[in-house]
Amino acid sequence: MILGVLKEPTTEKRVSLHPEAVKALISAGNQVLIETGAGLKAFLADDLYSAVGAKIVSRIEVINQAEMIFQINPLPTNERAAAGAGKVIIGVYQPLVERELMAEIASQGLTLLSMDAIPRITRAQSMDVLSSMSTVSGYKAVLLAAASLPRFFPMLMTAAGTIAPAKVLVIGAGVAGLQAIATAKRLGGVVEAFDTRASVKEQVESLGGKFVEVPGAVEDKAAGGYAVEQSEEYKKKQSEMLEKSIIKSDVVITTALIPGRKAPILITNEMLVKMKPGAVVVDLASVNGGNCEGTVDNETVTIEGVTIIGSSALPATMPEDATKMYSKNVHNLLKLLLNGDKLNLNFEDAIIQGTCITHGGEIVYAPLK
Amino acid sequence: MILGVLKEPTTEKRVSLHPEAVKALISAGNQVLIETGAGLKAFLADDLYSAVGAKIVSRIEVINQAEMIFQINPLPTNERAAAGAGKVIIGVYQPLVERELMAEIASQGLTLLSMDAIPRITRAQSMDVLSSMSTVSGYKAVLLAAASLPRFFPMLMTAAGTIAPAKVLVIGAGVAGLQAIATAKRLGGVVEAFDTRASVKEQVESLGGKFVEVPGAVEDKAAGGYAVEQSEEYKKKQSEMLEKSIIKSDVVITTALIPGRKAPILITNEMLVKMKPGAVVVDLASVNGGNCEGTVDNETVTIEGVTIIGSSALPATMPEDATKMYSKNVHNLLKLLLNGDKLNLNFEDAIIQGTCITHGGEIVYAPLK
Amino acid sequence: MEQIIQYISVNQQEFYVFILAVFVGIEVISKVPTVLHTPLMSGSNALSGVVIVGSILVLGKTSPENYLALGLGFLAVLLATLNVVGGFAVTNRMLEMFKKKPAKK
Amino acid sequence: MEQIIQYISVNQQEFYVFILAVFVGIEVISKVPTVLHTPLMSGSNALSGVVIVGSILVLGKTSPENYLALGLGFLAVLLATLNVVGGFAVTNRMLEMFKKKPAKK
Amino acid sequence: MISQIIDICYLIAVVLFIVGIKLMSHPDSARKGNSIALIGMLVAIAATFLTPGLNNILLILVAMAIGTGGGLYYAKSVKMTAMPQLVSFFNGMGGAAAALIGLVEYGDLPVNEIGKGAVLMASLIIGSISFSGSLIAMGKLEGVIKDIRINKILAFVLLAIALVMAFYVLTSGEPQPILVYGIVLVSLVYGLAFVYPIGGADMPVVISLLNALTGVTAATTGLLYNNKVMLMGGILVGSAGLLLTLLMAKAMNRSVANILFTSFGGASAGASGADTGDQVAKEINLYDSSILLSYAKRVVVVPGYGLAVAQAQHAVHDLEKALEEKGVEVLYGIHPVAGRMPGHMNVLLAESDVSYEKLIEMDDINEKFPSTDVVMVIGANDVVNPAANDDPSSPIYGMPILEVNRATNVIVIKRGMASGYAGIENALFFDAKTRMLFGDAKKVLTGLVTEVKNM
Amino acid sequence: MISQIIDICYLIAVVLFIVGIKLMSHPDSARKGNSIALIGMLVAIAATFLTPGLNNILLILVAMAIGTGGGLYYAKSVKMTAMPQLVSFFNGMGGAAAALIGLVEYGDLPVNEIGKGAVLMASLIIGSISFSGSLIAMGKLEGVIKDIRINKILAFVLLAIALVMAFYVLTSGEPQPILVYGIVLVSLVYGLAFVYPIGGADMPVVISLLNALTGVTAATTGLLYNNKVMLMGGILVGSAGLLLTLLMAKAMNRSVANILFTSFGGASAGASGADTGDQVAKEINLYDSSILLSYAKRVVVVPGYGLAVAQAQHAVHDLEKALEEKGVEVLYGIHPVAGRMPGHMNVLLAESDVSYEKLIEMDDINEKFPSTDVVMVIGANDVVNPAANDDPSSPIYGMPILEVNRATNVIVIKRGMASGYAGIENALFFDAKTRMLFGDAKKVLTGLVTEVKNM
Ligand SMILES: NC(=O)c1ccc[n+]([C@@H]2O[C@H](COP(=O)([O-])OP(=O)(O)OC[C@H]3O[C@@H](n4cnc5c(N)ncnc54)[C@H](OP(=O)(O)O)[C@@H]3O)[C@@H](O)[C@H]2O)c1
Ligand SMILES: NC(=O)c1ccc[n+]([C@@H]2O[C@H](COP(=O)([O-])OP(=O)(O)OC[C@H]3O[C@@H](n4cnc5c(N)ncnc54)[C@H](OP(=O)(O)O)[C@@H]3O)[C@@H](O)[C@H]2O)c1
Ligand SMILES: NC(=O)c1ccc[n+]([C@@H]2O[C@H](COP(=O)([O-])OP(=O)(O)OC[C@H]3O[C@@H](n4cnc5c(N)ncnc54)[C@H](O)[C@@H]3O)[C@@H](O)[C@H]2O)c1
Ligand SMILES: NC(=O)c1ccc[n+]([C@@H]2O[C@H](COP(=O)([O-])OP(=O)(O)OC[C@H]3O[C@@H](n4cnc5c(N)ncnc54)[C@H](O)[C@@H]3O)[C@@H](O)[C@H]2O)c1
Repeated sequence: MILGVLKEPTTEKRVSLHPEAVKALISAGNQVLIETGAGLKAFLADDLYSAVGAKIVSRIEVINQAEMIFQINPLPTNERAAAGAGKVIIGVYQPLVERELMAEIASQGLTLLSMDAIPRITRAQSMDVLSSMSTVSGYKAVLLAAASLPRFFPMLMTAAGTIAPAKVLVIGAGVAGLQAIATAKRLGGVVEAFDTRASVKEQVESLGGKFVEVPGAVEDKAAGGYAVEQSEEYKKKQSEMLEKSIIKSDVVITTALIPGRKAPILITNEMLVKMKPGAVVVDLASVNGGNCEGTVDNETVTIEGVTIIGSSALPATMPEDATKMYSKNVHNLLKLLLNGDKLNLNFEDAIIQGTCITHGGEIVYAPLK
Repeated sequence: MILGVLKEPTTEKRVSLHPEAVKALISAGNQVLIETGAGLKAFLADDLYSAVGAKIVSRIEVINQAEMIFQINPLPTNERAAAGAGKVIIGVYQPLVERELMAEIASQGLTLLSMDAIPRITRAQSMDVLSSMSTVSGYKAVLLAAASLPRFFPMLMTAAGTIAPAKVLVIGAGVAGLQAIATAKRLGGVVEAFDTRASVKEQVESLGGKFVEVPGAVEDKAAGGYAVEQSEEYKKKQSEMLEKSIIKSDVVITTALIPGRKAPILITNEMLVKMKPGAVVVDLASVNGGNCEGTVDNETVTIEGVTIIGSSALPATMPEDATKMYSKNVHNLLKLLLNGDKLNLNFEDAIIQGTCITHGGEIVYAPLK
Repeated sequence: MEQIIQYISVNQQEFYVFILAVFVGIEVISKVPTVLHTPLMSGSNALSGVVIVGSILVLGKTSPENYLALGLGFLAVLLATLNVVGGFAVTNRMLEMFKKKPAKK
Repeated sequence: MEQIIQYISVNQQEFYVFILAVFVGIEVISKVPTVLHTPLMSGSNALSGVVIVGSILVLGKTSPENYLALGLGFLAVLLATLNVVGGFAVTNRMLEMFKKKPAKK
Repeated sequence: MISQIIDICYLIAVVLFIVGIKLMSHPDSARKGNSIALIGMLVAIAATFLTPGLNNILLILVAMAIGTGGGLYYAKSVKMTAMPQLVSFFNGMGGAAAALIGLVEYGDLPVNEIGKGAVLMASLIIGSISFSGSLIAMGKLEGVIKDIRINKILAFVLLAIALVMAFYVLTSGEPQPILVYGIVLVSLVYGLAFVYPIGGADMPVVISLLNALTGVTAATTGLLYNNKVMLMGGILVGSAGLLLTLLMAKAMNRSVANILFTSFGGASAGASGADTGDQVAKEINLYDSSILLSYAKRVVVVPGYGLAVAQAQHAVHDLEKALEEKGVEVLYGIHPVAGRMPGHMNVLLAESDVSYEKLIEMDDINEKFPSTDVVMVIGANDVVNPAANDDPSSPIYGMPILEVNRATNVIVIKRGMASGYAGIENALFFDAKTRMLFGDAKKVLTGLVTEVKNM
Repeated sequence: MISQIIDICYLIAVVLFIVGIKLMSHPDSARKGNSIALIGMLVAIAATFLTPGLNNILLILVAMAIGTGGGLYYAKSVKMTAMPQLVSFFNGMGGAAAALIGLVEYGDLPVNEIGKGAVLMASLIIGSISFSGSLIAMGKLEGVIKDIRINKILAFVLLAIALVMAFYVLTSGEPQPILVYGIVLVSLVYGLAFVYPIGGADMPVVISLLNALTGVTAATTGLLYNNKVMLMGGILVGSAGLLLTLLMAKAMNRSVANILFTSFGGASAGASGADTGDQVAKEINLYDSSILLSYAKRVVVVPGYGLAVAQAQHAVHDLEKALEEKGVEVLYGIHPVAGRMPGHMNVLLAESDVSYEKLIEMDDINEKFPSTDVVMVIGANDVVNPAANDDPSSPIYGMPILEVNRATNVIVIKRGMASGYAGIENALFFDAKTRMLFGDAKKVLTGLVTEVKNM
């Protein structure tokens, strides 16, 4: 099989495959083409790839020759066309949001495997890019907040007075939220967290955080660990409870997402005004509209002295480790997908079934059918 | 006494006095004038000051009316002139570096108290702005490094592979260096530190860091805890030892200063080239030329994939707490300087002696005489 | 009642001995660490084999014609010896692990 | 030698009592914490006032004419009482600091 | 003269017994204590041989030779793990000897000696109970004998019958040799009925109690012969044994009454959640665990989500340090998805300052398990569940796991038999190598630290 | 019948004595133990009054009334600090009583009763020694009597004379009333000569020894009257007292022989290294520290640079938790410049997860010290140095400090008497309230945790 790795668009710093994975794939009998400079921004020079046996070629060559094309960000239409029907493309495509794009890709006859669609079953954990990238985001969100905060995180009792510890509120204790809690605790902050899923209370506490409880949330076991839309009454109660926590916090990190929907607004502008001047909000849900009313995706705005960092692309800011993890995820998927050097699209397998969006000119992804 | 607080130049975000200190000073019988918007960038609105009894006035009014003028950054010549002879000005003036400026100020008949000249004796610890601001810098340096690093600080063993912990090297384990060690440890880094003063070995270890030993350093007890210039031979040995640590580090934080001299170059360009791509150097000594050959003060440059952050103004990036601490230091000095609401320049007192640079038209600071 | 008092008074020496022996028995092991529970149980089991003295006495005074008594006595000595010897030996083995005191770093 | 053996054998009961009592006396305080050294000393001092029994007996059997013996006996009772009463009272005072047992959470 | 020497020897023997037991209650001197007690015993036996008019000396010596040979043989050849059984067996022999002495003596006892008679009856009854009870206890420990529910009242009826018979024998005024055998028989049966229903896990306590009983029979036999060494030795063993029984029960967090009078101690132990279906998970207590750990060469800790829930990260580091003090190598085997977020275990263990070098990745640690003496699984479940390898129908099938059962021993610390994140049962808990140490991880670990330090 | 009841009462009294002493050896039960022993004593006295043919009952009661009044008066009115003196005084009274009994009894004793005679002589001699020795010990503790060097050989000569006289009295075959008084006299002088040269600091050990001697006289008196309660009580007090003497000497790191036979023990006590110049820092051991801590209401920990050097942050948190388990409130008093960098203590304590709420700023904690039972200064020095307040010539003069000596007790944990960062001496270490607990902070704290948990 010929595998081709493309260089990402300018804003992206990660790359799909790390030389380590490339090495393993080549020794399994595959051929790997790397676009010139593909890994540069992740501090992976071309010679690192050629050293493990990959061929460094131009973008056009990759698109033309590779049977399986890797680019994290979606391929533009023209390049997909250039690649031609029958090819396999692997990246992060948000199939539930980009429904039209999916139809288009299907019509182009491409086989698309979207890494963010990997089902969250135990066996697939090692391929789960949502988890691995959320880990990066959660960690980095706290660092950004700490770097932007006009204050210390830890408590300090010094000759120049006593500095109280920063109060950190994490809303949404999924993978990113938990990592944020852990990181904020590490830095010495006093951490509270909130989530609609009551089952995460224990998890929050297992990291030394305090859980803000809002009774009456709806939880759906069938949602596979994801959150579901809540009742209006609950939302009101939640809003009241949260406001109290928000206005006394120095840092708020929001990660509340409901798959396939707009992110719930949890911090209204009214609350923002009541926050301490100098406080920082990091909104990791910004790509889906954000949990904070004022959030602008991938921008930092200041409203009434409160800094709001809308950042859906944090993994790109830690390209080295983010690449390592993404590449590991992809590589683990490939172990399932490739039989030695042959493609083996076994639709019996729940992981392939869940991850493959288009195939043979059709949309095969169940939630879109 | 009429005390006047000026708004700092644009790059500075701190302000000399916090409302808390203002309140105490007013109740001691003084009058306090605050320049409009002086504390705004430290998130201290004017009404916080007027609430404790200060008068919010224009800059000109402060300069004309106040008998004691506070501005952290040096006052420009014209404003000093406007203030007029006999006034007291308090700020951070680097008297040992800015020798000409000192002569000028003396000739203007101003009494200058430079906060950075406060002698480092036990009793003066609560006024020691070098310590308090170094605390901020050391902490923030690590945050900046972590935010700029394309990697994680902590070790993570995840389904997407194991991430090794970042290796951090702190050069110069003074106040800032120790704080950097503590913060890097907190974040999960593996920390090594180096200093020419062997006595800090125990201190480094008391924070969980590893001390890189280079035998043969000269130490001068008389220097009051400060470092002294080292022999050429020692410098060579040090350079060799350090290089080993530097090239395996992900983050290097340098704080090596020798008072009144250019900072020693400890990371040469040759070493930089050998460092890992993606590594980050934060040079806290940049104001004195930096410990790294490539450092540009207050700029971030990238040399061969290594990011070098020259940052001598980190306290300004945490204006809220930095202001609190600076203000506390100043306030503690004022307790010594003011007898109720009267100025009491007691040159018998070692602290006043050490801090007062010019008085009565002359330079009174011993090291400059 | 009177009889009991009488009895106690007459045998007061025995009572003192009994009470003191019970105290000694209890005090002596009152601080035993839990790891020694089993070895100590084993050791005191060995000591309860002191009935061997009785066994010897009973067999020693049996006339060589009383075969039943001889047999029972023989068995008594044999079993009591088993208790004593086995008891001490097994205790010793249990305690062996306390011998190889691992070197402290 | 023979005499000694004889003596021990005859008084064996007493020897058992003596040995056991010594064991009990030693065992019972073998784990006393240092803070209790002084109170315990004081307490056992009070107990040594048990000679009061002897004092009572000696005064109780003295004939009312033997003035010297009466005087000495009287003194003996008085001093022994002092020992007993004072001993217990002072021990109690010493131990007062252990009274306020803090509530376990 | 000779009898006086015997008296003195007995006195010395008693002192040696006391000193021996005393020394035996401290680890450092325990071996010495055992030797001193042995010397005391030898003195007592030697003195007994001096008894004037002792017959059948050859027979005695033969019996002793056989007993010695057998005792040494069993003691040397038994496996370490089977020692408690052997102790129980030896104890039963002591009881039997006392009962036999009683039987023989009964023939010689004048019927009107009611006092001595009562003492003799006590020897008979208690000795018999000790004998049969000990043998059952041994069988239970061996696993040969299963728990049987026996009505407690029935058992007491047996005891009552024995007592009534004894009373009749004493007061009938005539020799009742047959009834005496009857008493022995009923007592033997009572011994069975007494021990049968008690769970195997509680056997050590029962053995200790039976041991105290044997001590009592030694004392009663001593009374019979007015023999000081048996009397005193018996009282010592009786009182020490009784206290030991209480201490042992306390160490197991049970009361003696609870152990003895709750039928199916095994079942009630099971009520703590240790059995599921027909499989029974084997429990271990803190002390045995701490011995296992302290005398291991390498211990691997496998932490899981439960460690985080219990916030036991500091406790586990303390244990690590305590074990390293004893020269044990301690490593941590970190599963990539242990906990509830990526790197969860790292965050925890970094907090308590566990060195990074000790954290070993899954693949590396799996290779080290065969040379590991003890794996301590702390609050982990799914990540050590062999179903991931074996059972294609399992939701976790295909996930790589930490193959802890390749090590010599596995101790699993968790609060009960609850399942983990995946909600499935874990066959590891029923593995022959596995012992469950139930309780909150922090509490258990804190307890282990104390125990290990006391070793 | 009556005499049998007396016997039983005596038996009960002895058991109560044993139980009483036993309970007295644990802090929680000590008061109860004292009460039980008292009950035992009352039982014994009451029983004695039942003795048939007891004369002079009124006289006895009067003597007892006076003794009771006096005893209670002294016991209640004595200052806490003077208690050891009073104990010594009471002990002397007991000895005197025994000697007096001996004197009276001598008149009634047939000259040929050598056995009883010997016992009586023992009562006389030991009682007299105990009496005079106790009074001297009391005087020494009061500081009324100064150390005097007395030739040890002279003292032994006195003892030898007393023994020779006693031997003569016993064997002369005639009553020797005058010689008997002579014996008493010589014994009294020996008592003086024995205690005089021992240093005041060692007096508690001496008193304990004298107390054991009084116990022995009680036993000999018991032999005289064949009275079990005196005999047994005496043996108990004698053996327990002897062991206690050894333990007390050990707690002072001295041997008894060293105390008794080295003239001027007071001088040699200073050699333990804790003194600087003329000032002597008082040491405390783990055990006493843990009791002080466990029975406190509020403990304030004052950490310093030494805590960081020892990396004892986890250990101190463990101690905090162990004390809170016991209901003790634990706070941390943080000095702004403790350690070597701003916030050093915060970094440390955050690492071991000490709650932020427990960290109290200097000014606030200074206000709390007067209501604090124990301050535990761990590896801090300059920040608690009163020179900062008192001594204008000190380099640290003017620095605000933690005024720990406003608390009731201060325990300072450090490795030795080394100075801190400022390189100056610290008068706090010699304060009357301060006790030094020497050792590496981590080791000491770990030890304290174990001790506190064992309480
Ligand atoms: N790491 C990740 O990124 C991630 C994310 C989501 C899900 N997961 C899943 O989480 C699971 C992780 O496996 P795991 O083995 O770490 O945990 P686990 O399978 O959830 O098992 C944890 C065990 O700890 C015990 N426990 C809980 N509290 C305890 C306490 N206080 N003291 C002692 N024991 C306690 C529980 O048993 P008792 O109740 O009987 O005590 C439970 O069986 C995997 O299934 C993984 O797929 C992982
Ligand atoms: N906080 C800051 O920003 C800063 C910066 C620079 C200087 N300083 C100065 O540092 C000092 C801080 O005062 P401090 O009271 O914290 O410390 P300190 O005065 O330096 O005293 C520390 C004490 O800890 C003991 N120690 C050291 N290692 C130990 C161990 N392993 N176990 C037990 N004890 C140990 C030492 O006595 P032994 O050797 O006898 O054990 C020493 O006396 C002040 O003088 C302050 O001015 C502070
Ligand atoms: N079994 C597995 O292998 C596996 C793998 C990865 C993740 N997971 C689990 O899946 C779950 C979801 O993880 P995720 O991080 O991708 O979730 P996510 O990014 O979809 O959502 C983040 C969090 O926001 C919360 N949220 C949604 N609406 C909210 C609201 N209105 N207010 C507050 N909080 C709100 C969600 O409950 C969730 O915890 C996690 O519990 C994770 O542990 C399981
Ligand atoms: N006694 C007091 O009250 C007091 C108050 C504040 C600071 N201090 C002490 O003063 C000392 C200096 O503190 P600072 O942070 O202001 O110092 P600094 O900023 O002047 O220097 C920073 C560090 O760089 C080191 N250094 C200099 N040249 C070096 C070289 N070539 N290589 C490596 N390291 C080099 C110095 O030794 C120093 O530790 C510290 O030890 C501090 O604890 C004491």
